[in-house]
Amino acid sequence: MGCRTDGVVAALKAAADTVVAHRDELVELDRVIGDGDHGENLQRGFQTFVVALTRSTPDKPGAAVKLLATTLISTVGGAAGPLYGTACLRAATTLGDADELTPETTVAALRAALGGVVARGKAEVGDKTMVDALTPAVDAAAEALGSGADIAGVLAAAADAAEKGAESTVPLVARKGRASYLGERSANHLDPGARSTSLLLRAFADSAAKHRSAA
Amino acid sequence: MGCRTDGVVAALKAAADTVVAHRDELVELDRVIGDGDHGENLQRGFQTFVVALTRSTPDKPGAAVKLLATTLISTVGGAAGPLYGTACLRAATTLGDADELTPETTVAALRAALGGVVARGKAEVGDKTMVDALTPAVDAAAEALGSGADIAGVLAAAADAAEKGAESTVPLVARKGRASYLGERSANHLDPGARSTSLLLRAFADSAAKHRSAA
Amino acid sequence: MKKIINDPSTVVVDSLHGMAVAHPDLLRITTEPAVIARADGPVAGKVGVVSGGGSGHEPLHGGFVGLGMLDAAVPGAVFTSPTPDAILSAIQQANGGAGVLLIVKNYTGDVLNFETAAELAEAEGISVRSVVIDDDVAVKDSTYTAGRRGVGGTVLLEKLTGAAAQRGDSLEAVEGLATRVIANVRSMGLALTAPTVPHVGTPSFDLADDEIEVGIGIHGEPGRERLPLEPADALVARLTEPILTDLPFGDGDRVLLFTNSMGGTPLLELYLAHGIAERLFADRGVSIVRRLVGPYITSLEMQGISLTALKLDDEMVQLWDAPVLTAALRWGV
Amino acid sequence: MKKIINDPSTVVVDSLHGMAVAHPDLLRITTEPAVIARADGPVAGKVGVVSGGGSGHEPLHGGFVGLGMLDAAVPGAVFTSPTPDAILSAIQQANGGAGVLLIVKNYTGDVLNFETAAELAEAEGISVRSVVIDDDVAVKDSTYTAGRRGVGGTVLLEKLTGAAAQRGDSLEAVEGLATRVIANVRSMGLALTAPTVPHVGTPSFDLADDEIEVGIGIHGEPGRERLPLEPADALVARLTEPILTDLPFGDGDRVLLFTNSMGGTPLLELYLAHGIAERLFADRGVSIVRRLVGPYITSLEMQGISLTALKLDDEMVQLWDAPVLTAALRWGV
Ligand SMILES: Nc1ncnc2c1ncn2[C@@H]1O[C@H](COP(=O)(O)OP(=O)(O)O)[C@@H](O)[C@H]1O
Ligand SMILES: Nc1ncnc2c1ncn2[C@@H]1O[C@H](COP(=O)(O)OP(=O)(O)O)[C@@H](O)[C@H]1O
Ligand SMILES: [Mg+2]
Ligand SMILES: [Mg+2]
Ligand SMILES: [Mg+2]
Ligand SMILES: [Mg+2]
Repeated sequence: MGCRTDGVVAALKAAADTVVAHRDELVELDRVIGDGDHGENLQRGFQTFVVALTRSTPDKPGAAVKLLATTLISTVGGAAGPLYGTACLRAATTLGDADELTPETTVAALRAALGGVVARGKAEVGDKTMVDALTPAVDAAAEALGSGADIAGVLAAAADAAEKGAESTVPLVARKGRASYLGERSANHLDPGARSTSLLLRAFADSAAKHRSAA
Repeated sequence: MGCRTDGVVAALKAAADTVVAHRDELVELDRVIGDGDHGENLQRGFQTFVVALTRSTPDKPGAAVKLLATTLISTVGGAAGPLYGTACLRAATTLGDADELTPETTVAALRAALGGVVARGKAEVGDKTMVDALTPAVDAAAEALGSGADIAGVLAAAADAAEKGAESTVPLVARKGRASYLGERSANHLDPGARSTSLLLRAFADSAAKHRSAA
Repeated sequence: MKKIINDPSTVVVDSLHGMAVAHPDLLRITTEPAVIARADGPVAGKVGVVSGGGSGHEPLHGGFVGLGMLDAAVPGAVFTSPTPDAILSAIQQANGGAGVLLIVKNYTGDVLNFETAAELAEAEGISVRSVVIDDDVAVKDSTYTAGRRGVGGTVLLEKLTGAAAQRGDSLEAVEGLATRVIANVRSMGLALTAPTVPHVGTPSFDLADDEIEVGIGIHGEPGRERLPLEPADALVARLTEPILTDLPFGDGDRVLLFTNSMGGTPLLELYLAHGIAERLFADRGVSIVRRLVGPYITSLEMQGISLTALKLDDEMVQLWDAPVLTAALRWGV
Repeated sequence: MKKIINDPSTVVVDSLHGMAVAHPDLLRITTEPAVIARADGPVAGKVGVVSGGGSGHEPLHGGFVGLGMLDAAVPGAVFTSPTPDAILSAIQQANGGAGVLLIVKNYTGDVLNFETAAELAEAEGISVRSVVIDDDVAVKDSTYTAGRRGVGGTVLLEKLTGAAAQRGDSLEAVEGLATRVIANVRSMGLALTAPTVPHVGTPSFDLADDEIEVGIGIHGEPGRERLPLEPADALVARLTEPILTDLPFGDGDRVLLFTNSMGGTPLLELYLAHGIAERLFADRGVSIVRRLVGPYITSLEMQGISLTALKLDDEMVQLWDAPVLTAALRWGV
């Protein structure tokens, strides 16, 4: 059972709502070990995306994700802009112009997204970045797929793993990003990017679950 | 019964001690309705005077007062420097090179001092300045002289009147000096210059009284 | 009190030392008495221009010493007028034989100390003229009071008179120009925070997080009134209105608009305020033909701004554009 | 939060508007996308020099656009790297046909966004070279981390490369010079107070009245360590020591010393600190032959200072003295 463009757009809109709802939390996390703009930057990007959707209506899941990618790249700025932007761009490419999303292509898209973040940011697990949330998410998604999960199941597994992954950044000393300038002082703080990654995946999972029950 | 140079120098040194002791009080009064430097400026001037006394020993009362005048003019700055400096300069002139101070010359010196302040600052009683302390002080001194007071008596009368005069500045709206920039907001505050004038006269009076009992 | 200093009682001298090593080609600085003079001065045959006042307003006045502006500046203790002997020394170092103009900000202390110094200089045979600038419209003027303060207009006055002296104008001519500038310049400022005077150690006034002081001077005096913080549009209008109506400035006037930071207000906000001010002046038909934006007459670390408007005539425009080479202001050379 | 602004979300655009009206002859400013370019640019046949980054560091970078320095600057949101489309537009406006050098401060965001913009420009046939400046010795360097931040050295790099481009050097030559400058410049800063980012509304970090942050950057990041406030002599030594030993600077070296205010530190304190720094460098036999003192790379209203030292060669001295005409830096013209 697949997911057509409308479902994908709904999931991306749900992600936008989550970003706005958590804007202040992300700003505060970044204020402490960064420069306090992560929530502001993502909100600017996702709000522009929602506006863009009123102007053009993507006809394929890949096109919708690509629209998000280009919007994030041209409006977010900072580190997260290019990183999330590239992630979505790579995901969109793997989705191609297929009419619908499948559990398989969902996992492939997540893996491509991770590949994009690593390609641009060169971070490894343990560097205290969004990679610490996204990497376990991809593995968990693949595992869920292996045990026959549907899209909602795959994304739920990814979201659960991303949340644990984000939590795992708390004790870490940052080796990448702004927090790395603090050295030891970066420890005992949750990484804002890892947190936003887990929030986005949770929004996708919840939206897919709604979509399923609706179907 | 007169007062020779040593007595005058003792009185001026006593004044220096008073200024240092009340430096913070005068700074705080000036911080509220001025620029917070009155106590600092006077301390700089009187401390330099005490040092100057170790280098040159005035041989006449007038010379001692003149040394204070030139020291204040060249080290205090601000409004109080020229005002107190001119006051002392005029006082020194009236004392001329007499070997000792008398009740008569004391009153004449105080009147000359007031004349100097008014000549430079153009302030009238009620403008919320040192003139509000010095004017009644001169009148009271003259009255005491009329009723046969000695130097200590003359200065005690001046100090008492100066204290009342200073208190009278509290309700006033300043028309001269920095406090005038505050308009109505300058009311309900004691004028720092009026306060320092009453402190100086009190120091002179107490020193003269000691001198008398010693004599 | 948080400051990068060693000792409040030596802060001015210590700072002058740093200024001297920072500008060896430009300035000749003495500390006993404290005077900042042109390294190549006095310039023979040129009218000397001298100003001074309490320290804490940097770059005023020392930052304006150099070709086309001041020949010497006299820094007093923080917020305290300098003494006559220091002013006299500055006059002597500025005297190239054509006389010296003293630019005095209208504060009792400055007026009295410069007065005495002028007498002493005249006694030495140096011809001296003094002008007193009082451009702050926040203060109600009256012959019975100390009158208006000298604030932002001082910077423009020093530039224009300095340029006139540089091109060889006589002492009378430079004095005449100064009088014209003073008659045509108006300023007003507001503060978001209070400065802390080193020898005091506590803020000059206490403001709540949502309060501002409107009509402040440059010595940490509180303003004429305390108001709630407002958006920039409203704040700037509180300064432009009294300035526009005071002179008044009106339709067709050509104006130099000077948007000044009191020290702690960053350029991001200062440019924002300047943009609003230009719009508000344009709304009255005033055309801004010259601008100055930056921290040029400050009050230590105080956050706030002041606006200064000068109604220009052709000669003033020429003199404004004339070359100037100082630590804080330079163009044309 | 006390700021002279209308709305945190429009503060950069509002400020750019004010900057545009303040410097009509010097700058051409667009806001969609936000780019500050030379009014007379692009200069045909001249290598273009472009830099940019988050706003809040004024006058960096826009204040350095003009003859002999930058051809265009890209201001991002406050403390946020600009996006590739804005950077691309700046590259286009700076391209006079001889190629464009991108000066990138070493922050992940800046590096990634300039990287993308460079690819897009190359795709349009504009030859682009990028240099990344990372002069902050407070950050321990390592190939496994984001590395050192680009701070005060950026100002000197923009002046020197801008002068090289102005005299007609090729893109390769300007890039080579840039690499040499980056290899020879070191900086470190400290903060007495934290800045407040408009869209955050609260100070970036909380400091007690007797505490300072040593080894801070320009984005309100806390420093490497928190220490008690000390006299100026000790504070300045905390900056000179790591700088001197890192390159290292030593006997006989000719150095440009740049004493920078982080925004809220007044000139009185800044000159005082500069004097101490020159003494401490002289103690090591280093001779200071050029200086820059002022607020040139700031962090909003943050109080604090940074020191930057550049080991000079003859060509760098020449290029430093070369004419520059920008809003914030001008001499020789
Ligand atoms: N090299 C990198 N690789 C992966 N993620 C990174 C890298 N650098 C930073 N990040 C992520 O970006 C987040 C910060 O994003 P944001 O605050 O928007 O950008 P900036 O740090 O430029 O202000 C960090 O919390 C971290 O998760
Ligand atoms: N025109 C004046 N006539 C007489 N006294 C004056 C005048 N102006 C100021 N004063 C006195 O000087 C005092 C302030 O002295 P001070 O703080 O040392 O100088 P400044 O005001 O320049 O900082 C005031 O409190 C007032 O008593
Ligand atoms: Mg951030
Ligand atoms: Mg005072
Ligand atoms: Mg004073
Ligand atoms: Mg950022």
